[in-house]
Amino acid sequence: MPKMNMIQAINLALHEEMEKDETVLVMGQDVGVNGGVFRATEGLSVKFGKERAIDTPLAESGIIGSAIGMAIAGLKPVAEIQFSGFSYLTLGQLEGNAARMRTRSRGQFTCPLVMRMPYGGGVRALEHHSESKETYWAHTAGLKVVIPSSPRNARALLTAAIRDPDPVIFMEPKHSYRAFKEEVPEKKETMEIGKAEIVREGSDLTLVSWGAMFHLTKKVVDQIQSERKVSIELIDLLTISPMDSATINASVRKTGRCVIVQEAQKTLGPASEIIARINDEVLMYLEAPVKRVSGYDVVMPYFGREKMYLPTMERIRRAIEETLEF
Amino acid sequence: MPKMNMIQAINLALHEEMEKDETVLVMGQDVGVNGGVFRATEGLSVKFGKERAIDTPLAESGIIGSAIGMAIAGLKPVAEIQFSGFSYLTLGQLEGNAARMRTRSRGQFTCPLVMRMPYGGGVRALEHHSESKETYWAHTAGLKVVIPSSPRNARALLTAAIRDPDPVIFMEPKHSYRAFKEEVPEKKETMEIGKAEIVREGSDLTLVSWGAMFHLTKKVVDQIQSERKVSIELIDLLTISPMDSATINASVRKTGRCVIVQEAQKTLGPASEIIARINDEVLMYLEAPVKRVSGYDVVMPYFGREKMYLPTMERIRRAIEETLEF
Amino acid sequence: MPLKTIGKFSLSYLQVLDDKGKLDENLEPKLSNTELNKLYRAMYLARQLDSRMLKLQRQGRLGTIPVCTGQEACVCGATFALRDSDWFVGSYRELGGRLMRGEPLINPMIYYNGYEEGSFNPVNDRTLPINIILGSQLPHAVGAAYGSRLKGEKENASLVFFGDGSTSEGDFHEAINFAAVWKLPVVFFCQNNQWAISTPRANQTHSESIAQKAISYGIDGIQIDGNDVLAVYKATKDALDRGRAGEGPTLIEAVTYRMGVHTTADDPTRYRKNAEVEEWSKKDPIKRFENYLIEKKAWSARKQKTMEDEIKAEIEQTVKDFENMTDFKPDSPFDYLFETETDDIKALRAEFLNEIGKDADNA
Amino acid sequence: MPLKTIGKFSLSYLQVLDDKGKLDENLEPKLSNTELNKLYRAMYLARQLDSRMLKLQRQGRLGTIPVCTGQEACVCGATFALRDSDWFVGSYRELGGRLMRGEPLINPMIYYNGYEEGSFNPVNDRTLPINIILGSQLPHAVGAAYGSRLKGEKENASLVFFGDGSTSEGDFHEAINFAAVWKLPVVFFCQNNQWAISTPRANQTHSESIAQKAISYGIDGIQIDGNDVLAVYKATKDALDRGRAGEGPTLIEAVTYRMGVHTTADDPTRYRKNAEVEEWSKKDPIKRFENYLIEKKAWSARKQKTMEDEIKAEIEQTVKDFENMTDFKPDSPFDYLFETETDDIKALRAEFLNEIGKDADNA
Ligand SMILES: Cc1ncc(C[n+]2csc(CCOP(=O)(O)OP(=O)(O)O)c2C)c(N)n1
Ligand SMILES: Cc1ncc(C[n+]2csc(CCOP(=O)(O)OP(=O)(O)O)c2C)c(N)n1
Ligand SMILES: [Mg+2]
Ligand SMILES: [Mg+2]
Repeated sequence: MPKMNMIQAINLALHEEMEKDETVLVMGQDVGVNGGVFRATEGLSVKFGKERAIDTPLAESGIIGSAIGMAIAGLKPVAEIQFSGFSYLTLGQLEGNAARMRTRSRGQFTCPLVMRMPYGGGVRALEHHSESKETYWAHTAGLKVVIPSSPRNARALLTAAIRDPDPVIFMEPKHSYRAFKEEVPEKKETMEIGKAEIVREGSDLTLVSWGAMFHLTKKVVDQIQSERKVSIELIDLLTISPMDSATINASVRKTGRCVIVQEAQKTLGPASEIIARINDEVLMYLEAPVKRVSGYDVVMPYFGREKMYLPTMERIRRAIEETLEF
Repeated sequence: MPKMNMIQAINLALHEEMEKDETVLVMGQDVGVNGGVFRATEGLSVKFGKERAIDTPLAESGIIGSAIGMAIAGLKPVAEIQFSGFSYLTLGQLEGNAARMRTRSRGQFTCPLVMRMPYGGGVRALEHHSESKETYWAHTAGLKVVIPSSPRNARALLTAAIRDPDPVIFMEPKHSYRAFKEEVPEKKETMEIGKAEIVREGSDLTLVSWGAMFHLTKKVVDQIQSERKVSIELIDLLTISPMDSATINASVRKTGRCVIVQEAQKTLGPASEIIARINDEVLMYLEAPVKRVSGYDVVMPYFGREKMYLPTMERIRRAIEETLEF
Repeated sequence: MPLKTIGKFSLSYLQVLDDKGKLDENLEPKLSNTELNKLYRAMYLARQLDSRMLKLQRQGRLGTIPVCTGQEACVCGATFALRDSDWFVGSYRELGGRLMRGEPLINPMIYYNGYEEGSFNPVNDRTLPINIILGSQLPHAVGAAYGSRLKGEKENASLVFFGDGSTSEGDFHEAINFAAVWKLPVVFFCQNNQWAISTPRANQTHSESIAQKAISYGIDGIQIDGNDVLAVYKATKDALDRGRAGEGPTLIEAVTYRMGVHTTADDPTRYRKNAEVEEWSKKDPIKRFENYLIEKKAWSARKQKTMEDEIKAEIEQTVKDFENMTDFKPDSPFDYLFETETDDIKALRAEFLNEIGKDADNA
Repeated sequence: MPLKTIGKFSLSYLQVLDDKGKLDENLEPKLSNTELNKLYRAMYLARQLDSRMLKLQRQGRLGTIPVCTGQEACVCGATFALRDSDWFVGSYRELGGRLMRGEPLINPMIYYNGYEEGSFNPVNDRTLPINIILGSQLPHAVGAAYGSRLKGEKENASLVFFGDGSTSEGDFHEAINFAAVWKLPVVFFCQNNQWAISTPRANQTHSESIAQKAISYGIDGIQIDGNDVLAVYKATKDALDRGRAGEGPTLIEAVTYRMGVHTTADDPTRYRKNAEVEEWSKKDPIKRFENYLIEKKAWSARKQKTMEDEIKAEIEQTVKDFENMTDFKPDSPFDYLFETETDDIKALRAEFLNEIGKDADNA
């Protein structure tokens, strides 16, 4: 099994699916000749031609709008938005058309498209290059929202997203693009969209996280567990919508305590929905309030201050400790 | 005190503020000569001229983008988006610029603009004319989100929104536009943005709602209270962001039970955040899970089925009863 | 010369049959009488259905409807140039064209009565449903044409309709730019009916014509008499042919007029003069075409009478069928959210069915 | 004639000083030697600061920076035509212009070191900060011009910069259309530097020029040699004058070249040929302008030397000041969210300060 980083794993999934299914194509700004600004689409234009690795003009709504048309015509476009901060320009097309085409046409037309994009902070990038706005998409019925956390699950989930018959927003934690390598099976692999993964079982506290925050969280858990006897159940959410509250709630029912770590701003970030669903189903099992470690409700600062505004290991640790001791 | 409906009250606030402050103007599709498709801007173009009641070309991003420029130049544009379903085209400008201009320029430039728009269901309108997507804006730090529920508070809150030195999204429950009349004081009146209103005090259960749902909720409360001895505290949220969780939480601390009624889809609607904040502060006072009565996580159907997909009095009643009896 | 001219562009206007009934035989499209009759019938049917639906609406049996009266030459003439395998991408003011694509007469009634069932075209699966987000349909036409080409269906073109107002949207610009760069067979058909609700064409854009916007993308553009169905057919056919031949997209501006209300929620007396409407009524596309056919001996009073009776009967039968429709599955929004029902949706559907079962209001 | 020509448009190209140094005296703008020297100095300063910042970036002392080398004639020439009371609305590739608007040299260093403090121009409050959402700045320029006009400052115009790539965005279209309908004094200045990251101009749009897009809005458009600062100044000045006289907006396409990387995160060898870069280096705008000044006896080797020394010293002093800067208030994002702190923000700020107080990582 070759070791690779997340960018390579994404690139692999794209290669595999384009090889397997000639209706799959990639499109976006600089995805062709240049191979994408992060090199996620490297090599595709040489291998599959410019008609299937399309360098588009610079227009996000046009990219997604024409991807919708392609999907309607039977293609499976994988559109890259260069940074998620530019994806808000596509909300009109996605909410107004992609998410609704199946409903509107009673199944006559569907939109099996993927919108891929790097999101999140931590790479010292310019303004608009560090936001985590998964809520916009998760609050849009008709879209699925997937966030991988590792090379292996990135490859498997992207494969699943491409094969999915409905529109999928695929948000890639850019901080994790080259952060570490992992073994990725030679054999094609998919994972079910809509399932959280219990990465480590535990009985004292449930920890939910996703994307780049998952690693930070895991590190803290490792530290704490090496220091004291406590058993933490670690969940990687993987799909934001549809949300796998069954897995989370079963865990909370067992542990009675829960901490959620998200990069998104606090108000109406995914953690709010997780808490609401805990409230719906397992409130009476809670022994402490669910704790959110999240971004603040401010405009994400330029990168000089960015680190202070992202969850830190210290903040996660304190949240865990306070929740355990509540 | 004259009695008027919500459209008249909005029209009044616009007249008053344009009279008082010559930097205030209205702009949008059909807001001038035609007085707006709901007549909210009726008479303004005759009274204040076409330069201050601007019929714009048909382009939402252009409307908000140029409103941002006007605001930077010292005007106070009140931009109308004809229906909230078309406002998603402005997310790029609002998230990318309006919400950030103060932060970006360290206060050198500000965006005192208002984006007004009718939202919500119940008027048998075409596709895209019935959504409740306050979450998109409330999840965008730097924006305030206000939803009036009656003629009087619509007039007072719109006045406050226009005077606010920061961008305000003003969502008007179109179902309430002409639903009823109310006395609106002759004297100018404002209300503080960011404050919920306890419309009726109570001790057994807290009911939170806003917009058109507030009236449905109030009717149910009236019915229930006429039938049995129960004391319900009824809260009209009025501002979605910043959210007045202090008022809600103080109420829940007292009642121990809470029901929230929203038109928005369930996942990541404002109720999720209300629940998360109850969890943060007063979890241990809860005697029952907080109940959400909300839209479903589906694409809002065309109007033939719409009524079934909006909260009904029956659903609200059952939620209250189940919560009381929990 | 340092201040030199580096580009020259010109813009043409096409009219085949003018409002006085004068025909330019050189430009006359070669259509058989059968074809001409079919086209005429389509225009006539659209007009009748429109006015019948307007009545239904006024009686409270339909919701808000847009009215297409006066624009029949545009939608029918352009659609007539299309093949079934081409993409028809519309907005909401193409009733006649949609019917030509095989949409059952009952569909618009179902649609404007608030049910998605009216959006499904059982006959042609390359006709996109009504799209209300103005301008947002343009990129779909572009993508669909791209899709067909990539799949080897190189002859398939797209025809996309939109109004003068919609040309102001960013998606108009982005879509045409993409189509031009990709050299796709897309015909961008603007029904310039002079108004976008209350906004007159002159306040929508400062250019002398909409057709000249083609220059911005380096593509062909033409302005045509949109009430002259022969011009509409010819311009669209030529544009489609050029597109199929690999010569890229065309922007057609069809100059026409919205004879009625914007929608039944609108009151045009607030913003436009009756005199203007009267002036345009003299240019009626159906009347003009009828005269041409009679002149050509391709039509007669007798044929007219037969057709009128047939269409009337057909429409009245449809109204009856419509009024007898009751079977709208309450939970179908759950059916069409995703191909495979998620656990969330399964649970919500159960909740929904439980609610409406209990709830007398909705039974 | 039913197929008749209804519009004719033409497009001009302006060059005052060609790449061989040949001057068209009829077109030469009337600028004093002092003015010319000032303009030359601005261009030179921008070039030097750019290359100094590039070094800082390569040493890891700055984050990602865009490089403006080769485009100095565009930004400096156009800005030179502006009054202080006019609106300067930029994207991110206008370093020279921003400095001319009084921005301290240290600002771009602070900005590219990741602090909003670098976005604040203490000298001119009609210079909008760097805007990264491509195309989104165009409507701001339109609104600002509208604002000035409504407030009675009728002479105030807007100058807005953007790249060739940005012309594909919907906001480009919407903004120019609004400005044209409103007849506002806005100069839309496109720095067509041939590339949008890896996308060449020819793949961005199918039109022969960007200037011809003006025709789409019924406004003036002109293509100019963007490496000829005299042409840039003249075209911009003329456009501003027309705008102030109530003649509406102008679209200027300045043909120039991005000599360096897109940003320091980019590797242009992946997508463009070195030969192309070499070809363009012969058209260097600073060199060309210097020769003109020397020819005109408005400049000398001695002056050059003095200026170089001064600028070098100024930049080095700035780098020192920059490296000594430490005072970045951690919680300033809370200060600038709203004018009045909300309860929510007050609580979050307290939480934040508490966190960073406890957290050694961030101390
Ligand atoms: C994006 C968007 N903005 C606004 C509207 C509201 N609206 C519906 S029709 C209309 C006018 C459309 O004018 P035009 O494009 O000329 O088409 P016409 O109605 O004349 O056929 C407006 C503003 C909409 N449907 N979509
Ligand atoms: C809306 C938006 N989409 C994408 C990007 C990412 N991006 C940054 S610069 C760039 C290319 C810009 O090209 P151009 O407009 O020609 O300006 P130049 O960089 O050549 O000066 C892209 C795609 C962005 N900043 N904003
Ligand atoms: Mg129109
Ligand atoms: Mg460029």
